Amino acid sequence: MKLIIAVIKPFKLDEVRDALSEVGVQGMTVTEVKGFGRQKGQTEIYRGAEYTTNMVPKIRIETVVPDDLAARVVETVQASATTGSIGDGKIFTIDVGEAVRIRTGETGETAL
Amino acid sequence: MKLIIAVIKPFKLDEVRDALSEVGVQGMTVTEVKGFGRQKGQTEIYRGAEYTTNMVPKIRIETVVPDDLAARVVETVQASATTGSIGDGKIFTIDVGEAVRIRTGETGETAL
Amino acid sequence: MKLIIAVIKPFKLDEVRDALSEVGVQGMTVTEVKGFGRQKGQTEIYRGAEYTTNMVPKIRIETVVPDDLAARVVETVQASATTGSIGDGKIFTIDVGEAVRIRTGETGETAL
Amino acid sequence: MRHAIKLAAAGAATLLAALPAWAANVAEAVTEAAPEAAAAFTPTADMVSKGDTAWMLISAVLVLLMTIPGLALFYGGLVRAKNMLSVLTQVFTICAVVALIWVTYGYSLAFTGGGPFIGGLSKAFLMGVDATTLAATFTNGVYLPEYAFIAFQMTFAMITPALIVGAFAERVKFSALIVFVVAWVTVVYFPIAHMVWYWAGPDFLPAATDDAGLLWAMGALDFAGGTVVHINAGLAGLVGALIIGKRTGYPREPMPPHSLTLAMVGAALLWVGWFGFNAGSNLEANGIAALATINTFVATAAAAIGWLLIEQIAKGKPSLLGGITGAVAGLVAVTPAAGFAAPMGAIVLGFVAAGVCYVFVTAVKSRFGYDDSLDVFGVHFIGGVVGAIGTGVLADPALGGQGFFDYTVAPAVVGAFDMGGQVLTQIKAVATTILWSGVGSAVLYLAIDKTIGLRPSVEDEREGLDLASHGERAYSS
Amino acid sequence: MRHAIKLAAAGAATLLAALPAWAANVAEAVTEAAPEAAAAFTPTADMVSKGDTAWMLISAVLVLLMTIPGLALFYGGLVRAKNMLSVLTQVFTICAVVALIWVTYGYSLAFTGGGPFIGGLSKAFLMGVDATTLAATFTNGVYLPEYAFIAFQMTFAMITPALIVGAFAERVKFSALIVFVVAWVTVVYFPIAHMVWYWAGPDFLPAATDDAGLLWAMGALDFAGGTVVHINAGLAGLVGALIIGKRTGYPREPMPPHSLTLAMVGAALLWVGWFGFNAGSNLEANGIAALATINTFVATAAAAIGWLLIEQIAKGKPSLLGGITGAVAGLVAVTPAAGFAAPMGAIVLGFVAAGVCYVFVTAVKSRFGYDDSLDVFGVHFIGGVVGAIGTGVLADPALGGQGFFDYTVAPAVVGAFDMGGQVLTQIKAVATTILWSGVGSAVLYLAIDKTIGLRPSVEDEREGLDLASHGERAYSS
Amino acid sequence: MRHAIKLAAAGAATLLAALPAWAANVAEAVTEAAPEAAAAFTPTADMVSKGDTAWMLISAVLVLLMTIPGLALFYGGLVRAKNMLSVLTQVFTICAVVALIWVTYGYSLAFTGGGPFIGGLSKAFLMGVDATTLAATFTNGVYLPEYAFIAFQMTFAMITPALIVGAFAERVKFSALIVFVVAWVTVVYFPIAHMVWYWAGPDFLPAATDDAGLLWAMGALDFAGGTVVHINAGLAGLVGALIIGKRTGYPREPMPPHSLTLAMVGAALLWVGWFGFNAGSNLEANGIAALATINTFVATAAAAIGWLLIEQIAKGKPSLLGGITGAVAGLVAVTPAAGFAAPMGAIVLGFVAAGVCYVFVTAVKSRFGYDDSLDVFGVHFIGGVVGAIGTGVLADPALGGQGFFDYTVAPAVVGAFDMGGQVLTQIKAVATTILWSGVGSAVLYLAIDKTIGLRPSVEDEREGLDLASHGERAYSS
Ligand SMILES: Nc1ncnc2c1ncn2[C@@H]1O[C@H](COP(=O)(O)OP(=O)(O)O)[C@@H](O)[C@H]1O
Ligand SMILES: Nc1ncnc2c1ncn2[C@@H]1O[C@H](COP(=O)(O)OP(=O)(O)O)[C@@H](O)[C@H]1O
Ligand SMILES: Nc1ncnc2c1ncn2[C@@H]1O[C@H](COP(=O)(O)OP(=O)(O)O)[C@@H](O)[C@H]1O
Repeated sequence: MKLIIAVIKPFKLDEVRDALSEVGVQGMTVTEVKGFGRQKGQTEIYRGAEYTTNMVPKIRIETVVPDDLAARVVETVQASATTGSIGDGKIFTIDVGEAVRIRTGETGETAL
Repeated sequence: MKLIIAVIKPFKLDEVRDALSEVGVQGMTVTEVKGFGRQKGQTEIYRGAEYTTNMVPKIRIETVVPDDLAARVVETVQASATTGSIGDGKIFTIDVGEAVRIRTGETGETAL
Repeated sequence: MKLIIAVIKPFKLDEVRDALSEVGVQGMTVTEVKGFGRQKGQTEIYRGAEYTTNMVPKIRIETVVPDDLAARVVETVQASATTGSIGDGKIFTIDVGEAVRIRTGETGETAL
Repeated sequence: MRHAIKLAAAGAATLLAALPAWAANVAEAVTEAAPEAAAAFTPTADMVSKGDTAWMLISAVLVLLMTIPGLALFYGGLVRAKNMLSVLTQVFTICAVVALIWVTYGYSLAFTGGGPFIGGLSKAFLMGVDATTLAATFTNGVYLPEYAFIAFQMTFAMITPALIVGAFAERVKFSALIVFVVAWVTVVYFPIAHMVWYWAGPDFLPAATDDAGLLWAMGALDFAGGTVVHINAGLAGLVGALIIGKRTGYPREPMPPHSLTLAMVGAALLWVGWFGFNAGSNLEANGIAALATINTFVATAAAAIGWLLIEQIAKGKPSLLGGITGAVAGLVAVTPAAGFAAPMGAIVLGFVAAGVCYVFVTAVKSRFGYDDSLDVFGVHFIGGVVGAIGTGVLADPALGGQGFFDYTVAPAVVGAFDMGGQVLTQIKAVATTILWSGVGSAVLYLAIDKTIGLRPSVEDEREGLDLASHGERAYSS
Repeated sequence: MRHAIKLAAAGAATLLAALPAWAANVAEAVTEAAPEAAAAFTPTADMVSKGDTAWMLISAVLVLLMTIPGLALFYGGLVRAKNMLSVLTQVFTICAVVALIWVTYGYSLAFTGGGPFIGGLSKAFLMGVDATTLAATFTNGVYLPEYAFIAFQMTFAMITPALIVGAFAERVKFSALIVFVVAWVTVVYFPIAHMVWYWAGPDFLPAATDDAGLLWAMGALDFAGGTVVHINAGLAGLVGALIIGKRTGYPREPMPPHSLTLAMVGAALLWVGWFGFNAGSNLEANGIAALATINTFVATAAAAIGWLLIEQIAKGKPSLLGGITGAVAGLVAVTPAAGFAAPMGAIVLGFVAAGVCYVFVTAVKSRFGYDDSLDVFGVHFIGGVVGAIGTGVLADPALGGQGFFDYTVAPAVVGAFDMGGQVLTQIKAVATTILWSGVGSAVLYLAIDKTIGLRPSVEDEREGLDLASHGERAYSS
Repeated sequence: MRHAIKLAAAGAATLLAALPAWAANVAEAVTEAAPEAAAAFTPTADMVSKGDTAWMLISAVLVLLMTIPGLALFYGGLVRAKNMLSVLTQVFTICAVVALIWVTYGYSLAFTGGGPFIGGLSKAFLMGVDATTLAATFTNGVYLPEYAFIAFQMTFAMITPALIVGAFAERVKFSALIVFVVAWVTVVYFPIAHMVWYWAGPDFLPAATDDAGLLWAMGALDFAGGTVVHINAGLAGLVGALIIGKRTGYPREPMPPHSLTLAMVGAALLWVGWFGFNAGSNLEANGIAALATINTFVATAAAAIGWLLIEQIAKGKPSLLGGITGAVAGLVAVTPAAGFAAPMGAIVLGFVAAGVCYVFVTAVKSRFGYDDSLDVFGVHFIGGVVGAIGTGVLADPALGGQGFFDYTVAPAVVGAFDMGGQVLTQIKAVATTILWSGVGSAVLYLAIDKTIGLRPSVEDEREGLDLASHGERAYSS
């Protein structure tokens, strides 16, 4: 199994989720994060105090999928999350040793 | 060392944490996340605009543990987080290459 | 490529980010989390109801870097995040199989 | 040529013309009990002061502010985020429902004659009331537009049941609650309001000395509603909390306030609005209203400081929640005493209320293990009892208090104050309220629980009532 | 020895000395139209009641409270967090800009004579107004300090354009909006206010029977601004929403309110402040002000309950947003009727408004697909029309209403009410407002869109207007 | 039969009976300084207007609203979330503590005769004050219930020290702060209030022309507290910020406001409540109160717009924080001028205040590097100085101002205005305030720092004062 971590633009979340559902992903976990990268954040000014945080709000999706679905998932995220402008985000793939469904105790790919 | 990621129901957090402490887990990091899976979210209606987000609030626990503790930890989470109803969550296990305690610079299992 | 996960004290974020930029890290993703470890949280009392949550606000940084930069990054985080007092946090290193830049579809280290 | 106008002018012109106006909540007395006496006194439009009218209208507005957003935020800030909207919706809906009931039959039941326990239906649907009818004040020859009196008293009927919901916040079914409130104001609130506050008025009482509610006639002093509002609601809250049972997870799971910020805003607005509640209860903008204002400042301040000092001593950390809880306890305690006590007496009352309520909220509650979610019993009931009995002491002119008036003669004269007797009377009034409210509330809760059911499912409770009962989430991004 | 003082005393002493005071918004009539008649009547300082003055000042304050923070929070809570500050800044800035315009030329255009459509500039920069000049009320021989009247009416001019922004929230350029508002109050609001509210006053009209605005002269009844404020703003909102276009992503992407808590606080403050708006519009603290107060309680309550009941029936979950939306619809509907309808009539009006607005907000909007972000059209326009027409029915004395006054004689007398005719007059007033506001607003939007541009870039909209337009973030940690 | 009553009636009946009432803050003059003159004038109950009383009570309530939740939210919204409760607790506790001190000895020190710098203790514990005693206004023969005057002035004493805490927010020890406030109101606030506001009253001054505070006698004009409140608190803030030192991490770490939403709500409530502050300071509900109301609208609006325009020009993005900061600067500046300036003058004052404060807040602060966390000095002190001096100009009748009254004769007459001389007098008053407040505050801070210590540990500061000092968290889920 693979853990796919994708960092995307927040307004793309619905689109990506729908696309993933279509290719057979059954679950994912989503976190609100802040991203630092090539895309720069807006400058904020409060009574003359200027902050350029360089932090941009992003959505982090993590989904564990069977090995054979991994490539498909990465492609799908890439296709559905892209706008072509800077800050579209990244996708990382990591090996997962074991998965368990808490409710049933099932393990492995059937747990996903 | 193994990184155990568990996604659980929010109200189970205290129980799981206490159970993990008992089996010898010394630290963990907790994130508020939203989960998408078999469990469906409530439908929200705002002046006729209906949203079924399919996103359910969950708690994501990550804890890095020595290899020999990993199985025990997974079991403990599974046992303490289960309610038997849909949406109880998942546990994933991932290999960790190295761990460092920032304060002291200690590495490996002593850093945990 | 390696995924470096660092859990640090919140007020150290700017320092760590600047230090990482200097050693060549081009991107990272930051999450507000709560940590449980040796450092104990403050006791909160609300009209006599006492809660010791043991949860301390922390910042979780994740950054994927080329293999040859990994050690340098870990060192840099350790050096810049330390205050010497309990609760300074941890750094974990995990192998990453693949990385994709969503905007361009680039993969591997050029995607970072 | 014909000109349409804002009919605002209609009443005003009529008033100017000094047409025969109707006596308001004394109509009963006039037309039924003692028609020949009525001939002897007819209130006229020139007995109305625009200063008083302005004061009563703004006081009504202040009591609304106190309820929404005040009370709603005070309670809402103290629950978990997932139940925020349920609390707000409950308070808001109670306001609206009771406003409708009030003009339909509530005002009539509370403020017409009929008997010592309850009034009649002669003013149901505000029959016979219009922009020229008048309501008596506490001064001979001083009247208010009856609509102003109705509006002011309406706000009291609105806030009282809203106070109750804090006791079983986070675990009640919305529809069952609303049914309960409709029944409760009818069976519990209107009678008690009638018992404590109804009387013929200073110009009519001499001719009809038994035309008054039970507790009023007994001589109980309750300036702004210690019994009617706070003891009443506080007890109904406790009874509800006991019958509904504890919140799932209580007291094991932590249930910290989701926003002490909002709770503080709510408490501040309670304080702000309470001036309408207490000083407005004087019905005139005069020196006694100013006294009630001062007392509402200093008793509250004393209770807040008292609570903070106790916390400083007991645990070294004075807390915001402690300060605002103390303030509310002080406000509750000074309510019956507002126009009777001298400022220094009010300060003492505030300190005492803080101390006693602190014990109930922190020690007694955990000792007995009931889940009074937001301490409605510990603050409103207990603070109310402290205030009601304290009023019997502090009203004594020997302590700088205002004493009481003998209205059996017109113009009224100052009565001879007997502190021991007055305290006894206060205790009797408290006991009567406890009995009526306790029994009445319990019967209603049980009836509704057996039929509709008071409690949502555990799943709904876990999920949070916002989504489960209202299909909404308080906060999104 | 010379003593400086708080010059507060200046006016007061002058008043005491009963120096010849100037008639306020009737000055035109006095000095131009009929100088000889003026000789016949000169308002004097002793025609001013301190009770009325206190009431009008506090009413002005209440209307400000209604706008900021009231309306700002009601709207702000309903947008996404990234656009929160943009809404707050818009409402706040509109208040400030219009306050300046009002004293510069707005008051003069609205409240001096000149013609049926618009007044003149004789009081531009408040020329000729000082602390001793007086403004007429609706009662013969009763006057207000003109500054009090100016301040009160100023708050109406401030809130009306602020209501509009809800219709195209989350997608308008800040600078363009402010330019629009400046133009809109000048070209649309001041004329309509003049048409509906300007008249010579009860003591002067008999001598100058055509010295009144178009709709006032027509006999249209609008107690507190159903046409001037709500129909006017509601339509301008819709026109703006159509011209600016839908929000990016609407209706595909979810756009839930970022804080229903704050929206509820805003709605509660709207209700609280609306008493200044409605009962203050009576200009005197008397029985009719008290009637308007009662009506503002019960119509609102009825509409809130109405909406909740519809939701209970339609989807099983009565919602907080539903309750507060209903309340606002009730407030809007009762605005023109506040001092005319009897309380039972106001309740009926509230229920009707809830039903009609519910249909527009939930069904009509999605049917036609326009993006009226916060339902300004569905609530303010529709509720305003229901109220304006309903006023023609409910003012009928046969239904307990207040009827209308014939001011062509002094003192004014009650006129003969003709319900059919009155309803027709009301419809004409609504039609006139729709025409003027619709055309005027459309022209202004288009002109500004072609020049400055009304809409920010899609990137700015995605980013959120807070950061893009104001360089700030509403919430940090 | 004996009837107990709400003793509200007690005072009222007494008033009706026109018993000899006591002159309130002129009692000294009457009973000590000039007993024979007193015989010549005795204020009676019929000199009290219920309209004025209503206005003063609601004004007191408005100033409380301005403080809590107004000021508390304005400040609280601007700090980081971890220090939110600390700010709220500070403001709330200061309110409560000062209320108690005020009735204990503060009112007596400020508002009894005794000398040019401070009053006496004859009214400590409000001795001799009851519901029938009266306080003078600025008009001959017009009086208020003394309790109303005490309540109103109490709110000024409450808000002034609360303003200070913004200067060193996020880095002060709670207990030390409260000790400081107790000492500061005693040593700094009461004397300055006495110097600026105490005088024998218009009916008594002719017989005791030196019975007034230092600055009042000098002829300084300060309508609602520019010197007493804003210059005073602003300077005490700066001194505190300097002595306590910068926040850990300042200015390196970003410290953005945790909720501009709440800061805006706070600013709006400050504006709303400021009408009680400014127009209430007139002590009567008349044309001058209405003038103060208008000025409080337009000066604020002008300053808000001024600040937004500067930002638009300087950085292209007008901000909400800029707008509300400007509004507060305008409110501060118009405070001393509220009843003196004409509306057009108030607008100019608002624009000037915005410009000057902008420079101090953005440029001067960073140039000199002091950490005035929430710009108490930059807005309240600087705005206060602009207003105090501007009042000397704008009060000139030649500019439409109200001039001043000569109270050495009764009834008072208008004095001859000398702008140059008045400006000089204003500068002297400002200088006196600066000296007294600067020295007094510095001594108190240093004394407390050396003993209790003013600053929490760096760990507590990092952790946030909410948890460290109060054991609470503002927000949970
Ligand atoms: N090396 C990295 N490790 C982890 N997250 C990263 C890394 N680089 C970028 N990110 C995340 O991806 C987001 C987008 O990256 P950015 O460099 O701004 O644009 P792009 O992906 O279009 O080149 C960042 O905001 C950050 O959250
Ligand atoms: N493949 C997955 N990858 C990551 N997280 C998942 C995955 N599947 C489920 N989850 C997480 O687990 C939670 C529970 O899963 P769900 O399918 O609803 O119920 P159950 O685990 O009982 O079958 C989800 O809300 C989501 O957060
Ligand atoms: N085994 C672990 N797995 C994941 N996170 C951990 C682990 N141990 C500690 N942490 C994180 O590191 C933080 C600091 O750890 P703690 O034990 O308090 O102090 P220290 O690192 O100085 O020994 C914790 O709050 C938690 O977020």
